[in-house]
Amino acid sequence: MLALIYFIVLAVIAVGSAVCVLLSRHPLYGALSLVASMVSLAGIYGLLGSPFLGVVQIMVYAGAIMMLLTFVIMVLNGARDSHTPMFDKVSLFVIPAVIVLAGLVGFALVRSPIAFDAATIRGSVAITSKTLFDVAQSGPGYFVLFEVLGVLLLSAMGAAVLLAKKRLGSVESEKTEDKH
Amino acid sequence: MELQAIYVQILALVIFAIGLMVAVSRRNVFFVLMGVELALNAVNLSFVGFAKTLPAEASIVGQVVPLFSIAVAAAEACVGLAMVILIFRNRESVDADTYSNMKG
Amino acid sequence: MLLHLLVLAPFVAAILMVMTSKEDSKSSSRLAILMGIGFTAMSVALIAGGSVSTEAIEWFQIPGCKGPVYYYLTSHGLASWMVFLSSGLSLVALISARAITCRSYRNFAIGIFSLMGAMNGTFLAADAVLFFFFFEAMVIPAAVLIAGFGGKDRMKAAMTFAIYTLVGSAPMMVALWYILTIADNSTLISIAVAVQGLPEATQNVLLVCFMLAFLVKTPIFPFHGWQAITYAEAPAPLSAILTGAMSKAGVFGFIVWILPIFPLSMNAVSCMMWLGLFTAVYGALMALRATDGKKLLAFSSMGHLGLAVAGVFSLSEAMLPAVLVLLVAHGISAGAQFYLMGIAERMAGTRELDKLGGLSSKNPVFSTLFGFAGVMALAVPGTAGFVGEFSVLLALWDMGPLPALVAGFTLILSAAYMLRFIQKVIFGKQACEYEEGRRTMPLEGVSIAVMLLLLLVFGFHPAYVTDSLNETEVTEDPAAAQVLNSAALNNGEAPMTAEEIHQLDSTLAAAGFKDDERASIIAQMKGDASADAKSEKSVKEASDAK
Amino acid sequence: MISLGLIPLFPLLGCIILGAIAIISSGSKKGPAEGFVGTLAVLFPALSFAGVALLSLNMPEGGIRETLCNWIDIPMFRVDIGFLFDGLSRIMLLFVTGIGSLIALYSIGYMHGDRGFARYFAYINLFLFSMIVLVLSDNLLLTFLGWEGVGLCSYLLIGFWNKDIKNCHAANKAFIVNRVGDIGFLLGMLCLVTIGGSAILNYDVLSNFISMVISGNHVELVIPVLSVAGILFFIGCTGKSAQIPLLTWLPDAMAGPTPVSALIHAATMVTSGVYLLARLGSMFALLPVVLDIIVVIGMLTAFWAAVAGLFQNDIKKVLAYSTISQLGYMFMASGVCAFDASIFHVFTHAFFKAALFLGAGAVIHALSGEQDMRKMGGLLKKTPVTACVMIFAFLAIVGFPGFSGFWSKDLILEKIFMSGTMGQAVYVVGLITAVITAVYMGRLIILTFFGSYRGSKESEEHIHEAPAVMLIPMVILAFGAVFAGYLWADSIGIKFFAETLAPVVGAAQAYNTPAVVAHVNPVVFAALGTVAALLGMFIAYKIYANARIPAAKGSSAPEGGKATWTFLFDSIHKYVGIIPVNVLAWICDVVVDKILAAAQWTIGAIATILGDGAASFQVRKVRLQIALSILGLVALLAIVILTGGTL
Repeated sequence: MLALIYFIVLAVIAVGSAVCVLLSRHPLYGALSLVASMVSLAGIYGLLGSPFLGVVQIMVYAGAIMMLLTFVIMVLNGARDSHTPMFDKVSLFVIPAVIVLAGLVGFALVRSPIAFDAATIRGSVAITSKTLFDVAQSGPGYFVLFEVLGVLLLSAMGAAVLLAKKRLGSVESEKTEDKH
Repeated sequence: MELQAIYVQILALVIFAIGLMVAVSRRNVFFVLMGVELALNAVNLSFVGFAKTLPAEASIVGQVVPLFSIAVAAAEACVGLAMVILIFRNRESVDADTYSNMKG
Repeated sequence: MLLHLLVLAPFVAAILMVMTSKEDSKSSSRLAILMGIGFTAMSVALIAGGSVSTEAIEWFQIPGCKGPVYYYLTSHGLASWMVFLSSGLSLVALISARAITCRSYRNFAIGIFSLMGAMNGTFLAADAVLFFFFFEAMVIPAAVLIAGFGGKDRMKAAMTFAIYTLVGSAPMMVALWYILTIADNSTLISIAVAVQGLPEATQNVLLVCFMLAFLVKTPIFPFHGWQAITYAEAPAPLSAILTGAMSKAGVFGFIVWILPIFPLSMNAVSCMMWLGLFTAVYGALMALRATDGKKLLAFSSMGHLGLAVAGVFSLSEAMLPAVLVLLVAHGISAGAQFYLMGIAERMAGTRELDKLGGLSSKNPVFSTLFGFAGVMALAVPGTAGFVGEFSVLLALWDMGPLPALVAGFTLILSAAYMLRFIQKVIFGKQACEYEEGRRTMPLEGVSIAVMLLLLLVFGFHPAYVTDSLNETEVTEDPAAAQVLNSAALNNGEAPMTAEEIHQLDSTLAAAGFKDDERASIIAQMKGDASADAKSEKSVKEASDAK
Repeated sequence: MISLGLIPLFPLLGCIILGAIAIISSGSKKGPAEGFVGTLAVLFPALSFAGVALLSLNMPEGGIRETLCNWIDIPMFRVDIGFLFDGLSRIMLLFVTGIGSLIALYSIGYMHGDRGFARYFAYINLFLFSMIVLVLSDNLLLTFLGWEGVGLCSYLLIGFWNKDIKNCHAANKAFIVNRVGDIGFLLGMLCLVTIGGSAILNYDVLSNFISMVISGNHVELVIPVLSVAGILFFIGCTGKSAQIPLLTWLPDAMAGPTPVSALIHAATMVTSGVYLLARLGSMFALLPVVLDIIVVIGMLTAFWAAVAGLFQNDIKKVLAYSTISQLGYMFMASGVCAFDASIFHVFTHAFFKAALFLGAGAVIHALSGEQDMRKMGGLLKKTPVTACVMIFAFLAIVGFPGFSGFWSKDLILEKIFMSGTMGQAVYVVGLITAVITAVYMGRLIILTFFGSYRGSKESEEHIHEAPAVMLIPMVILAFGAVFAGYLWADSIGIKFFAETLAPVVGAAQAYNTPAVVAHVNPVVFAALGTVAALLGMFIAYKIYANARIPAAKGSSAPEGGKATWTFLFDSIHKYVGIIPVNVLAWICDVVVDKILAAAQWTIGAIATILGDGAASFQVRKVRLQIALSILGLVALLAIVILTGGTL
């Protein structure tokens, strides 16, 4: 019963802030609402018995990614678009379509007999790390995947640096240098 | 009244729908990115929710996969934002509809 | 070895041309012409060498098909002459193109060499899939050359050409695939055997699919929409190759790939013959009204090839040599005319007949060649064109007087438009300013003169051409000759089973052979098969079949 | 004994050498030395003539046969290149090479100063080569080579002055009309091949075949096929010999240089039809229906051309129509199986008509290119030699007693009369035609040589007699015109000509010898012929000697009512041949092709629309695409859920 109340509170916050993302005009407000939504989702993870995942959610998502996003929004000052409308003709039929889509999926969900299992394992740090790094199991398990993920992140970083850096000697970089 | 597995799924569905709406109907490229993140979050939630319906060992899988998905999301956000910066530098606009260089 | 060289070496030559200097068109043209001479010499050697074939090398396996596809080349009289046309005309095109495309001669030569390789492959392939591969591959370099070097409407022409020919052969691909799911492998004989076993309705559908590709390529009446614009817009040397060699692939296909494979009903045969005759009349009438010199030549080609197709489907004894001589004569004379028209276009800057004229006093050497080529196209006796058209007429006469009469009518019409053409281009008063200094170049003139001389030689001694057929003719009927010939070539892979012999027997019976003839043919086949059965390969194949 | 192959080889060599000279010298302004070229040009035909003469002197009775090599050898068809020198080809060759050499000589003077001097002689030599092949070959296919070859040379020479587009049109017309006939020839050959295989194209084999048929009494069996073949061959002959209905090209062919008209369009080429009929005489003798057609066509042609000749103002056109008319006589003779008589007329006609043409050429040369007779007159005093030549030839053509035409024409008329009841009617027409012939030829002579000069004053001063190089051939031909007839002067008992031809055409004529209708003394025919000639001359004198000739107005072509007369067959060709073909071409070009283009366009448009339709989903806005894919997703899900996932 208590779990349900916590869940409802957190869900309301999550959905409410998600709606705020949809409706906010300035991206900065949107980003902040998104952080709120993510934090409440982290709470739900905890509630569901995956505290490690909730912590990671807060650290990586609400912390790192959203901070990066906010930073970029603030760096690019022109990001506040007063002249582009929030919604347009496309939105007019996208929103109903998505609602219908959600309704259909929901319909299917409601009819499906799912229920919590009593014997689930709590996704603690120990269990999670054991699952990730236990090579003794048959096959490589998640270890290789984990390493690949590391490579992916590294290359994403490299790509981001390459993309975003100003080309030395290019017209643009000279222009900005002139400004300074 | 207890917390039912279906509630979690419905919450995930709602958030996913909102994320999709944000991603598709907003024109500001930052909102597009945020919408995508929101949708990803919803999917993660759904994973965990389903994991909890499985017995013992099987349930751990559903809680590991979101880790990967978060990491991939981080990579995606990293590259995506870099691209936004690059495009913004050339276009001076955050309107996603103006990015039509790669039309077929 | 010669066969491999003729098919593959042009592609190597094309790659070699890539390495030559882009700016120095002189050196690259020298290299190209040298290689062209080499290929022409090889094709002459091929004609002299008679029928040869390479070993069948397994190439790949098409999913869903029973047998493998072979890389398997063979040459017989018809094929070797077609190869001669393709290499010879390519050589003259390489010579003639020097004056037209001096800036990017290298690229032109690359295109010509790849086109030549594809055409040679088409004519020499003994495997249906290989044939189809080259048949399609021809289109690409040709379309690229048109798009790159053509006239004003070149993009449209290239598109029309590519779409027409590719769409035309698409049904053939499907039909071929269908047959291959039944046939043991993709060589001619096994395909023929497979087709014989099918119900008649299926056979007819397959026949139409195969026909369509060749009808478009030749082109025959309702499918000629691509021809005029393509020949007109393509650079003249390419038009010459297109009409002189490539369009022959259509007629070649009828002879080599339709007649032996499909048991044609009398209706289909006479229908095709009348279609050919109608095309001949239609082409001549269109040529009569054409105002564009190259279009006139295009329609004239269409008329001649229509006559050739009519000749093919007369299925008379004289058909094969008649059509061969007609094709060779037409290939050379139409090629020469296109080259000459290209020179006229170069000098006058226009192809409009009304704007040309008076070249006979302005450039006597050119107009002598031009008039000479025109006379060749008129099929005056003593030229190869006459031998070809007369013998086709003879073959048509076999079908009845009316086809021959219609063919005779086209000869009158061809005189009418050809004379009009000659008159408009070289006679009369000068109607436009001719550019000085871009006249016929010596090498070009000599090469065209050699072509015309060849026509005269073949006109007085057509045996040079027709003798090459004698080796392949085992029986009197060319269709059966083809079947037999390919059977003789193929039995290395596929020893005849009793069932196959039975099928062949019924085919021959359907083709109208008498009992004793059939018996002798089958005895021959059996003898060949048993002789070859000793070879390891066939033993292996046989065990595979079991 | 010299090889038969040498006879055509000489002119061929000449053609190649002169052609090479023409091409090589085409670049230079001056052109090659005329003396050198002219010598070469006459040398080769003369050599050939010498060869023929040598051969003729010691020709064995059966003739000489020589097979050079194989020509075409394909299944169903095998033909050799072979020559046959017998009585018929001997006579034809003698006058072809003889007159050919003379006219080549004449041309040196006529073509003096022309830019295409060497080219002209190359063509002339090529023509002689083709003509020799035509008459010397031993099979029909090789004859056809010569047949088309002479047509080609005729085309080249009519359009010799190709700067004037009118000449080109005339040349094209000649070639195309001839082509129509040639197709008849071709199909005729194919027809023969169906009954006897390709070997039957050989003349000897053919006549053996015919005699076998006759001796085996199988005539009825082969007549249907042979009749078709005969009619087809006859169509070929009407084309080449300008008979009804294919005669329109010959008057137009006068656009060529005058020596060409003399050689090709009077003496040699146009008579090859007659030659062919005689050559195939053994076949035609079996075919009474075809023979009747030939007689009627010949009669109509002779009469019609004579009448049309009355209205011509152009001196060469008069001669052209007269040629057609005389050819009509020859065909009439062939139609009654009197092949020897027709060949005899070919022979005499070659002399007097060549003389007339060369004379006309000399007149034209003297008047610097004027061809309209209304602007001539009184030339007798200014160009006496030419006038004499022409008057002699005139007397020959009208059949004045003692001249060559008298012998040959009377022979023909006599044979026609003797051939049967129809022959008697034809005879009357032939006689009337002879009167008209005398009238129009008399008109020509009177308008040209008598009266007073009607041209402009300044041109009168330039009138001069032709140079010797032109006069010599004319005089020789005039001698021929007078005396050639004595080779077969029936009335005085000389039958040399008939005996020469007997081995070739004798059998055919014997087969068809009619039951003698009436014994008429040959002198009666001679007398009637003479009367006809004199009557015609008298009429011509009465009408034209003192008539005031209307002044020429521009063109020399007939106008008004006369035009509808003389251009009758032109308009028939126009309505039967040209316009239908043009309409067909128009239908093909404008209707059928447009329909096809429309079909092509429609298919293309459908493909484009489909493609565009597909591509229109490919909008540039990513969001829209996602939105569309969401819609698709919705639809998909809806289907899955509503059908309960069973689909």
